[in-house]
Amino acid sequence: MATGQSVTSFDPRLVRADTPALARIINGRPITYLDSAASSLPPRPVIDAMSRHYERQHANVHRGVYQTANESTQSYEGAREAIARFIHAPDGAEEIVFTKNATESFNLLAKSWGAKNLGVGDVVLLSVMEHHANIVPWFQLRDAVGIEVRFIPVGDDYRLDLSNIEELMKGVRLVSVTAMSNVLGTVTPLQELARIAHEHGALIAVDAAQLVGHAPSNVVDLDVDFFMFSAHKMLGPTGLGVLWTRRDILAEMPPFLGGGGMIADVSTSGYVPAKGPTRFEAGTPPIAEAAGLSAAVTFLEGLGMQNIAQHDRDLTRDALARIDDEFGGRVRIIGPRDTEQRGGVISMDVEGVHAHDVAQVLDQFGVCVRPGHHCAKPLMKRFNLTATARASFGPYSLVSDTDVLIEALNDAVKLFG
Amino acid sequence: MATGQSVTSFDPRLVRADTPALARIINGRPITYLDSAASSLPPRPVIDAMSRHYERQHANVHRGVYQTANESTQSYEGAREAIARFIHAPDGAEEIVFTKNATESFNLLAKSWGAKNLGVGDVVLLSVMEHHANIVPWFQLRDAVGIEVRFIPVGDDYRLDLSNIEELMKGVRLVSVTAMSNVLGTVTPLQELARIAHEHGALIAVDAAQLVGHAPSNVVDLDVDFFMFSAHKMLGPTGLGVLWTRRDILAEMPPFLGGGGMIADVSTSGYVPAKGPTRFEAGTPPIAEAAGLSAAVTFLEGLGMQNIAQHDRDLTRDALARIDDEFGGRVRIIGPRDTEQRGGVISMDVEGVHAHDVAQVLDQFGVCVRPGHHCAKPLMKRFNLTATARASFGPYSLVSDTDVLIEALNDAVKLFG
Amino acid sequence: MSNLEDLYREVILDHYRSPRNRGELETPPAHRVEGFNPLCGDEVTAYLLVDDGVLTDIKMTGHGCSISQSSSSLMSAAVKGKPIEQVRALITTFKKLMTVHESSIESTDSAPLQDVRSLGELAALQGVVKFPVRIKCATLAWNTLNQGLDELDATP
Amino acid sequence: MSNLEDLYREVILDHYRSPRNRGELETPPAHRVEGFNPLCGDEVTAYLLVDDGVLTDIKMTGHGCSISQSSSSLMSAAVKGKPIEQVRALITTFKKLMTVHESSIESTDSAPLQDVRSLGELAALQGVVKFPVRIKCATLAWNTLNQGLDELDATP
Ligand SMILES: Cc1ncc(COP(=O)(O)O)c(C=O)c1O
Ligand SMILES: Cc1ncc(COP(=O)(O)O)c(C=O)c1O
Repeated sequence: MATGQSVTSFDPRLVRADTPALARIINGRPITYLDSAASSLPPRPVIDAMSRHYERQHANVHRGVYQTANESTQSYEGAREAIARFIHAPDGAEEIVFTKNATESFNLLAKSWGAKNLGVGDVVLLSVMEHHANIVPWFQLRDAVGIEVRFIPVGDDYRLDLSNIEELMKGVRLVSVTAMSNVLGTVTPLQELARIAHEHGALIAVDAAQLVGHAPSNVVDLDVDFFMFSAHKMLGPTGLGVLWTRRDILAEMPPFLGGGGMIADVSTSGYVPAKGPTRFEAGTPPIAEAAGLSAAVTFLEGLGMQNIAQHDRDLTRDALARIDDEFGGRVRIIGPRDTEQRGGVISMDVEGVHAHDVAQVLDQFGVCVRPGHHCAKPLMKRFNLTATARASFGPYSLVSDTDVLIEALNDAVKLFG
Repeated sequence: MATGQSVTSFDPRLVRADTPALARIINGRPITYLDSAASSLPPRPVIDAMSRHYERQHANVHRGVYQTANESTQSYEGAREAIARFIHAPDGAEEIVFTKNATESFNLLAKSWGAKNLGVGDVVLLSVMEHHANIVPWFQLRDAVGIEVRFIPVGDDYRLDLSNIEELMKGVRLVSVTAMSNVLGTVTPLQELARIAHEHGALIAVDAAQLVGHAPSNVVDLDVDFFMFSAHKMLGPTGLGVLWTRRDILAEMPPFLGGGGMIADVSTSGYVPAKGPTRFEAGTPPIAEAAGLSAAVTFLEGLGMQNIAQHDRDLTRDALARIDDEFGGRVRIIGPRDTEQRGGVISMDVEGVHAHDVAQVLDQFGVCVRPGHHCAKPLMKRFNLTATARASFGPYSLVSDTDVLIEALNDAVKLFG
Repeated sequence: MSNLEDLYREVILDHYRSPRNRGELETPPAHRVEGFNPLCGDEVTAYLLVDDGVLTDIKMTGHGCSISQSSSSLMSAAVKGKPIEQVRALITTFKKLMTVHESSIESTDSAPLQDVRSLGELAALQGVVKFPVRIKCATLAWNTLNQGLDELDATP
Repeated sequence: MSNLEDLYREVILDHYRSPRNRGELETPPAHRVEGFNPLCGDEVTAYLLVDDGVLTDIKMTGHGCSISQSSSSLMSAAVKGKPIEQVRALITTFKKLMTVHESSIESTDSAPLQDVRSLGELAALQGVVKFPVRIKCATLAWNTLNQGLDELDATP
């Protein structure tokens, strides 16, 4: 049996062998998991890291003196270091805040940094292709303090339309955009956006949820100011998210949730918040999950993020071409057709067949695709859609997954004639 | 090997056999885990439920049509039902909100219900024995909207001093108190407090973090309005907390965190929140953790919460008497001496030996106790302490754990002469 | 693939491709009511014309999956021209059908099956219960109709 | 239990039980500086009297574990009456000792050991490095002193 640690050069079949959930049989056929954009399937070393935590050393972190409390604390703080290394945080672990998911990271950004620094007349610039996680917290902030929320339009080529960006930048204090659309697969020009933001004296926040598991992430090269993502989309567990920001910005951010662990002092008349990332980590953190995330980072590093990105590109190029060949216009791809600046997410609109029905038929073949608005309703509206059927790849995906997808799509198209 | 499911009548040795972390050897001796008040050790069925989730059916919940997405959704929603049953929520799963920990539950209470319903002149009444999780969010609300935060004093008997309660209740809109102090072990008179609160037109919120894993919880019998706790203190995983409130209260609570999953609609001009518990569950929830919590509930139900409570009482009575016999006044118990209305938490102040040194010496014997302020600084101040060394029991604790505790305490006392 | 054929019966696909009573009615005199399934985005709008205790006309618009839209079409055909009392009874029967456990459909002598027989073409939707996530799709139009009738009851 | 004896050497227990230079100095002329370890609640306050580049007097108060309080006492004894320059050098040496990896303490010919020898009684604290969570306890007084000297430097 292959184990994660042993995968040194990238081979998706080895990753597959290490991913227990892919051994599942659905409706008499091996599962064809094409929903990694919603959540990835953790490999054996990630699952084992968490079991091992509970089996050998579980204890609450911080303040403990006994051995397993130290081990748990070291494991938890070690995950912070692993993530800092993974995204190349310039000042290391001191810049990594653990949250429960990318969504909480955005709420933390909006309700701590945003509420302190933004007010009436200030603009936060999003894009029409954002996930609700990067939209709703800003509307909440608007309703609380009166900021304006503005959107970069998306062109017919399914890419950001920056033709009017100078106009759009008026009054903007923060640009907050996705690194990659979870619906279109579009990769956004982050370096360009960072340059524009900084030229206008604004900061830039990045929704890296779809990026971190699929391509190298380097916050210094990108020159961005905030970077948010979830563990469960990078082969890690549920229940854990990350916010990275520069140490100097973090130091000035007021507390978010209040409770144990985030304080320096509490009396019956008030409290003094702690310094550093723990200021934002109230209560018992996701300890076992952090052990899982460390293992996921090690696993991904072993595969090589460049290799994973290339693998995604290869699979996507192949799938786009074959869907076209097979179905002509009947299966419309909602997303860019070239594979440069594009990830392994394929949204489909099947003529005459609603996305739910597509997904239902595909399920009969053990094919897992996600129907719906993918938490991106403004984007769906932009293209006059209510739902797409979305297939997305992971490092364990193979061309044979696309074979089954196409076989099953054929059945759906036939059934609805 | 005993498995959790097979434990039908309560035997702590069987629980122990089912708890892998208790097989650990520390400094050459079997671990003596006396820190369940900080976090409990999950039994085999809980660990396995989470591994199984990742190994067989992991997928994101909701909106999925394919089989494993359905299974994951059913597992997640099933956990809601298990918790509703466990605490006797009158309207079932519709009243259960999943958070990341008890601390987030308190923040949700303060920042959703509190921010909507409370303002200048309104009083939230806490007690001096509260955990920071039930203090800091209220100070944050005070700083945001101008409420007053008031404290019920704690008497020299380590119990709530209700002699002046009528005076204290003036202007109170919410009483928010712990069911059991994580420092003193004191169990508070919740039914009486609920009656007093309701007589004064106030609601009552309960910090049940130390209760749920140790005694039966029935929100109807207690007649309370909010009930908050964490999975990791009831043999469940980290990364998951609960807020229960009555369906009619929940229906009127505004959203807390914003993002995917908590909306009915989003456009470029605003959003409409969803109805029901999901309104408060933004982003991908702790899916595997919910599977673990379900297993923990089943396990605890198999043991019988009354049996666990009796076991705690027996161990506590024995330990208190033996610590007295052995050390006389040199080891002072910070907490009630009788075992009625008292849980299995034993805070110690060892004359001439700081709590950190006590814990350090105990670690050499494999004994895990927690030194410090236990996130209850106002309480420590009340008793002129900066730290105690706290031993606490779980359903896997045995009288032999107390034997080792006393042996190790003897060494600490001797070393510091 | 037998399961799938249970779900997508020919009648359902037919109503999905060629929905009956599709369109709008002038309001007033008709009453308009909207239903929405936030999880999948399916929408149904019903226009109800009630005269002297009878649902004399009904039109439906909306979009969504084959189940929600065929159910909307099948419903409109089943209730059009019926006294409100009968319409209410049909709603109850249909919703009961949708909560019935699979096993009791397959046995032959159960009470629910009696109800199914009385449903005519609507019975084609009974395969939906084998796909629990799709039940919400099938009941959307019915809940919307029910709400519309409640609203009409509430207005003098 | 050999480990534990490394940590709780007799010198440490002695300084813990009978702390040297305990008390306060009048401010001014003395400078007062407070140190605090939020994780464990340990506190140290130093009163520094500097005259013509020499730390002519020092008093300490505070509370906490045996390590933080003995370190405070040992430090006060070691720096009292020394030129500021030497005090700074000692702070540096001590903090280096506290970051040294265990293995290099055990080898006999390493540079850090040279430093340890120069520390005198202070060397008793070297066992702390084997207990990484306690290092913060041992360095609290030193960081506080360092901060106090910085503050004195900054005031004209
Ligand atoms: C009484 C009490 N309330 C609240 C909490 C907070 O729980 P958590 O850290 O899981 O949010 C704890 C545990 O630390 C506790 O003991
Ligand atoms: C682009 C993007 N942003 C944010 C999120 C939110 O992540 P989470 O649900 O883990 O908070 C997702 C995933 O759902 C996503 O695809």
